[in-house]
Amino acid sequence: MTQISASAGREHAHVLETSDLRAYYRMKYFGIDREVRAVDGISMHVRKHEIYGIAGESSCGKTTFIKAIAAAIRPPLEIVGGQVNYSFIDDDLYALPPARRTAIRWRHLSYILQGSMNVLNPVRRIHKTFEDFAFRHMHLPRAEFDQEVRRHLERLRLPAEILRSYPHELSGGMRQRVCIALATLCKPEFIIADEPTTALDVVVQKDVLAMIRETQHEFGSSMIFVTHDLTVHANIADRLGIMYAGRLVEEGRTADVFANPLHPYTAHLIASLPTLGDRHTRDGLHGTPPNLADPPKGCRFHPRCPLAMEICRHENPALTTLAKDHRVACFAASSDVLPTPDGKPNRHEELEIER
Amino acid sequence: MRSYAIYVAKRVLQFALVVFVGISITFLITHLTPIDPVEHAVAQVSTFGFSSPESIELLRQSLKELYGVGDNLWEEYLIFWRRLAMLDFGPSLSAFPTPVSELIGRAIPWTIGLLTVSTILSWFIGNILGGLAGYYSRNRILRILGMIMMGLHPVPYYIVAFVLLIVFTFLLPILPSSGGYEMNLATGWTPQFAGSALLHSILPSLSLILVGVGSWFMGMRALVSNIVTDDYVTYAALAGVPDKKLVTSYVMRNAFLPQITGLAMSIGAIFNGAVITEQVFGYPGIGRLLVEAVHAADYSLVLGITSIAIIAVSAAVFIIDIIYPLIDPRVQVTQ
Amino acid sequence: MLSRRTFMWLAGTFLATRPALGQVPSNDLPREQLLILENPEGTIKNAGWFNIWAINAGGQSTGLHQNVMDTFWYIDPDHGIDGVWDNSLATEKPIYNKNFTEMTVKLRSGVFWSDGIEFTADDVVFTIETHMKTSGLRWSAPVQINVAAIEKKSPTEVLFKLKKPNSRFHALFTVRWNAMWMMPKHVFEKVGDVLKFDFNPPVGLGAYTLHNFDRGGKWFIWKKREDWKRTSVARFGEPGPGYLAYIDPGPPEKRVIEQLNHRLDVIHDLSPEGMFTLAKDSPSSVSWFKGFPYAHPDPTLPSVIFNNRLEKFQNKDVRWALALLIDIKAVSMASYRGAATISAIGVPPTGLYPKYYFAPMEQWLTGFELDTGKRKIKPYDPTIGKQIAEMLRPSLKDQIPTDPADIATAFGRGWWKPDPEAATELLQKAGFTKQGDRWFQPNGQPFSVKVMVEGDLRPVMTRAGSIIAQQWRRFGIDANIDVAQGTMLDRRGVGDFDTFIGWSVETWGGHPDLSFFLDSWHSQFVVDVGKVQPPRNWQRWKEPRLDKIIEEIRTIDFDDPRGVELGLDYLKLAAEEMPIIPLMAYNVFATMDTTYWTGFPSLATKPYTNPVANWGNTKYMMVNLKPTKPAK
Amino acid sequence: MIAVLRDLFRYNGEFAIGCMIMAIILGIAAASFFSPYEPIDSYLVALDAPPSLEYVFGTNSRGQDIFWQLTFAIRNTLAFGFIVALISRILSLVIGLISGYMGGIVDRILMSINDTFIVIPLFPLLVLLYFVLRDDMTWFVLALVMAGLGWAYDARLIRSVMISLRTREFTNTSVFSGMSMPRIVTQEHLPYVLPIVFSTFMNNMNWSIGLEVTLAVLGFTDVDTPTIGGMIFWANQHSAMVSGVWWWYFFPTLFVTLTFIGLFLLAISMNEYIDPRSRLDRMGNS
Repeated sequence: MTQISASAGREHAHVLETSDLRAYYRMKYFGIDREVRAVDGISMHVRKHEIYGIAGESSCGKTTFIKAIAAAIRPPLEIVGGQVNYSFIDDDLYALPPARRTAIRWRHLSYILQGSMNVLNPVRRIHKTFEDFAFRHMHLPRAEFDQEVRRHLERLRLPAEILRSYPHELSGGMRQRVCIALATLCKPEFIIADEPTTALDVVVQKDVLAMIRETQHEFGSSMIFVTHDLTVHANIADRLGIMYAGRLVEEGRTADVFANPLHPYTAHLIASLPTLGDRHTRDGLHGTPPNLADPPKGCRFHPRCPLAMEICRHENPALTTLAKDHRVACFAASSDVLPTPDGKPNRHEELEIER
Repeated sequence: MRSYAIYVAKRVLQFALVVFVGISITFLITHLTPIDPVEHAVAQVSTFGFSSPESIELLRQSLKELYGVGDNLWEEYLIFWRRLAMLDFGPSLSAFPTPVSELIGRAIPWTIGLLTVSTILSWFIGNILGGLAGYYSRNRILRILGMIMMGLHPVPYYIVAFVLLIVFTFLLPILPSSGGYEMNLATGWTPQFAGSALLHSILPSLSLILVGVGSWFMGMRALVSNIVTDDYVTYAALAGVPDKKLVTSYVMRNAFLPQITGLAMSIGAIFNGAVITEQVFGYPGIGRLLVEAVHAADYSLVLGITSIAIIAVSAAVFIIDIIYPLIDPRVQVTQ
Repeated sequence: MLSRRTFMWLAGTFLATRPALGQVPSNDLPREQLLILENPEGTIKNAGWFNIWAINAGGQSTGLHQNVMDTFWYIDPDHGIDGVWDNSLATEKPIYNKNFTEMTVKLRSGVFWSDGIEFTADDVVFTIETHMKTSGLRWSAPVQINVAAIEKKSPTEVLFKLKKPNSRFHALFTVRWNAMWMMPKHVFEKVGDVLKFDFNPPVGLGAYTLHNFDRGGKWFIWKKREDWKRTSVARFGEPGPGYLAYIDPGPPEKRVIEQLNHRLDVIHDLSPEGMFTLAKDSPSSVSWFKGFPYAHPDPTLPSVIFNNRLEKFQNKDVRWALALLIDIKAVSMASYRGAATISAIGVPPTGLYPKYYFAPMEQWLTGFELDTGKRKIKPYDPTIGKQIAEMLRPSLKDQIPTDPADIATAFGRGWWKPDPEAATELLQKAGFTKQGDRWFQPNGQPFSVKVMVEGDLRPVMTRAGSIIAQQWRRFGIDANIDVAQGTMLDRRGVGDFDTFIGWSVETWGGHPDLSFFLDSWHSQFVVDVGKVQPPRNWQRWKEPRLDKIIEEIRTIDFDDPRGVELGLDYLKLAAEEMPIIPLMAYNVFATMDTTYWTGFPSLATKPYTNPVANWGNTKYMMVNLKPTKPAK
Repeated sequence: MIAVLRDLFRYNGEFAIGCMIMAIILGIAAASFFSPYEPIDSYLVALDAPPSLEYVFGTNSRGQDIFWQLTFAIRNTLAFGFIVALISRILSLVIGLISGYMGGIVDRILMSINDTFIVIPLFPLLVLLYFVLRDDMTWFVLALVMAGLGWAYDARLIRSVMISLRTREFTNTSVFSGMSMPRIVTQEHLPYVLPIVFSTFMNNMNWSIGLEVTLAVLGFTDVDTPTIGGMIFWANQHSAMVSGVWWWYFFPTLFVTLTFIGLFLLAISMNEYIDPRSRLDRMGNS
């Protein structure tokens, strides 16, 4: 309970704060227990007016992390531990009654998702979707609401005709812009953007990114922006977090991370970005990301890490601040990095052995 | 609009082709039957009554002339199409000289009445329950319902009908076992007649609904549990769109659309008659007429019924093909 | 949401109509005056058609030919109210001239059509002349073949002039199930094409008129005529029921249910198991036999009918061998569960035939010897009927009669003793050989026999066929049943079968004259396999000795005692030659409910007619029925 | 393949239950080879005996032991469904593949035929064919006829899958790498289509068995070959329900229903295998 007042104290600085967030997929079939630790102890925060980027390979737990902070948890995914605090609520997101949680959505917290083709109901005209999503938050008579929607589109330089269309009648870029308009209509404090530009071609991608930047700036929202594409992050994120196997391994200002990656994994990611004129074939990492149902002991990256040491095989490095706003979890990066105090008990591993 | 016109024209052509081929196949098959309607008439005369061999031969000759059978098959085929163009199927051979259309006309209202109501009812009940069961997949009552449906829907229809018959007319005799209405009632739109017809339709329609609901239920549940994981549903749920709206406008609406095609086909198939239902419950519909016609080698009647069935089903498919692009915005009229 | 609105609307309408479901619609038919009978024709496709002279166009046994039609004479399949022969529209038996080229009929006066016009010789002349000039009517062919002219001698007398001698011409007008019915001249003379006239409402000579009917053909209701006294049946008193309903109650199990619920007074036929259920659970149900085997034996003889034109059946030793392989007790159990009346000879053991033929034949049968090629055997076992009764007695106890005479009537007398050894000898005598478990024909082909049955259109015959095939199969013959559901009639006609279970013998039942079926067995009518054989010699049996018998019957009078002697000759010839293997009578499980009506015919008390409801002869049942509850 | 089955068995309740049911059914069918009686012989045992230790499922009014009858009936019924499904799958696969690949005029002609088959009322046609073929309409001929009528829907399904596969990237890659069309179809595309074939296999078996039962009950099949529908047909012939011999209906009905449920469960679990989304959902890969 004391933590609540602590987080309330930092309310102005941080819009979102997670502490030791754990979200696992748990399945039980015929007595077989299986646990996939997709998000395993993430603590981070997002400051006001900030765009926080999250990068990582696919199946590193990015999407699960987003689900966890968006309270989009459906079995078999479960929150196993930790907290999610937003500045616009006084409590842990998961301690709220469902009705209040629903009330927050879109008003304070909105989303832009990947896959613009499928995120809009194919049999509903766009204006209906606007109505479904936002009408109840705006507290306006219908005519004024419609006015407001038009005005908003205009502000985003979108033609009002699209309101009469069905999603499939729009181009991919246009659909993504509609989603952005939809997500920003209520001027929410916080926007979660999950790979919003991934499916778009490069030119459109650039426009959409610019649009996201502008709107975020104009409405003063904060944002988490998830993509595996580091070049996008370079363009848009204020700060960048790197995820590997369900954990945050490095975090810092985007420029710092790019200029001075502290974690070998980050270094590898950045090094593998193509640069003009470079004709060397790059060394890929050998091996594949670990199976999260049965992750390696110690640092999860050690089986693939070129700098792996003995300690890496047994202990999990804590995310440690090494420079201003720059944290990393790697024993090799600095001797300041210590093992996590609670070297998680291995009870689940034991169960795994049974099968 | 132009592309839509081409689309419609193509469908019309297809419709005509299907009807033509279908009816031609049935014509051929019926005329290949080894059963001779003349022999049936002769047998009917001679089985019980007096008959001398000479007179039977004479009778056979005159019946052949009367029924006009034994002509050239090709000519019969042409005559058949010429008559069909005027919606005339010629005289029935087993109820000579009553026109086939009159016999069908008498039976078809019963079939349409019974099947329209039970088809539509089971469509709605099955789809709504199935939709809910797919959406609230963890609701205990709906899960139990799902298990019941899964157990019920593969039971052969005949068994369902037969068990209902035994339960409600034998063990607990509260419902009539056969017929379309009470004996000696005047037909017409009187409350008495309507009540009696309704009473007699309870068992047949109940059996149809029980089985129909099961298959719609299973289909819809599968559809919905797929749609629930679709991005637009997840997205709307994230956006806090109220549950009721989510179920109706997002999940159900998308799932219902493909089911409409199914409904149209089922309604078209009504004209096949519900052979077993009508057989088990002695219902005076077109399915029974068909079986009787087959037994009596009355190929004009068989052809009449199957032609109507073919036309009805293909018309249903045709109409739904034409309308579907208008009701489902996803379908583009490109092909 | 259109769908939801529609659903609510539908739900609303459904609920709104619910109160109507509970109440049974009222009906103007007082149950205590109504007799409900099963019409075995089922649902009549073309219910509004009452022109019975047109073939197949509408129903016949919907009550129409039983209670509305009338003709000169009736022969009862059983004892009859007043003897076997009844002069119905005629006042005396047919009067032939010496060489059977003319027949005079004296008509009853004071008989009226249901619309009030008197029946006279004009109606008879009109009926005959219409049939002479119109082809395709039910009786056009026999009239055109036989009648040269008809003359009205007086309003109550007509003279038929025949094209050639015919001593059995009157049979055309003598009801056994049906006969040629009289047409009302005043109705039909106004009709252009008789074949296309629906005759609705029908005008008849019987005691009932049409009251109401279902256009769907499930029920027909007939009302007793006010002037029932002006009909021929009035000689026996007033018909009991004020109304008759002939209905289609559905398959056997539904008939049982309906009678248990007292909604079906007369069941035409049932499965044996259905009959047993009623005997057990319905105390008010009665049948022809007071106890087992309940059923009424129709004067029809289900047999194994050989296709005698096929090479493998041309030797009588083969036919006899197959007969000796049949265990009739098992056939009786399998087909009727013991409720069969067996017959070893070529006429059915029904009506008065036990007296006419079975008693005289018994001694001959017991002494009958068969040469197997190695020895002579006496194949007849006179105790088989008794054995069946004894076999059933442990389970059915006092339902089984004890008096030998009663046993003989109920279960039949004797039959051929199963004798596989003699069958082996007979087959070997015919040149057949057994290799391993299987029999081969002299030509080296395996001996295969298909037994054609009609499937569920004749369930009992189907059961008999499968057990017989099984018995033959056990002996090493490749025998199987061949279900020809719906195609039986056609295949029977063209001879597309090895054997089938059916009948080519039908008799009057009450009258000993055999010409009813036997005349058609003359070899002059036999055609080759592939062409349609005229009824009823389906076995295509050609036999000069039989032709002689038939030719002599043609020359003698219907009632000549010589007829019975010739009949016995036929029976002996048929036993020796075995062209068909007679099995038993066609037992019909007619069951009557005595809740509302009493006076049904039964063998023990009143065997006055056949209770089987589709027989034209059942008009005599109506005058014997009395209500159990007085009319209000 | 074995790994897939093992995983299905482990993580998919439907598949496990379906397999168990089918194992029981197949076991009973296999028992027919040890039957002490010939299936078409009658009057071998006491009539109408209710289920007891001696006759587990009772005996019928034809003097047959219902258990042993049932073993034959299930065997024949399953074999019937299997043959229909096998032949109609081959038809729909070949027609679907050709139509989806060739496109153009071939596709249009094939699909017109296909649509005609979808539209022609099946039941009247079967009844008619029965009357044309009458005793030539043996169990096997009926299977052929039904296979000839039962391929249309699934051919359309396979065609649409083929069309979508054809436009995918790897097809082009294969084309450029010089593979021949038949090789592309069999090596690259068949793996995607086969699971659909398996799943519709089960559904098609269900369909054909259901139709066979219906036709048999109405007496429109060869009643000499014992099948589930044939058993019910004979029970009707002997008015078994009103005479209280309920076990004559009960056991055939029970086992045909179990067969349906078993096949249905296998079909839907197979569907899950085909649809990666629900599979992932179960396997829980994030």
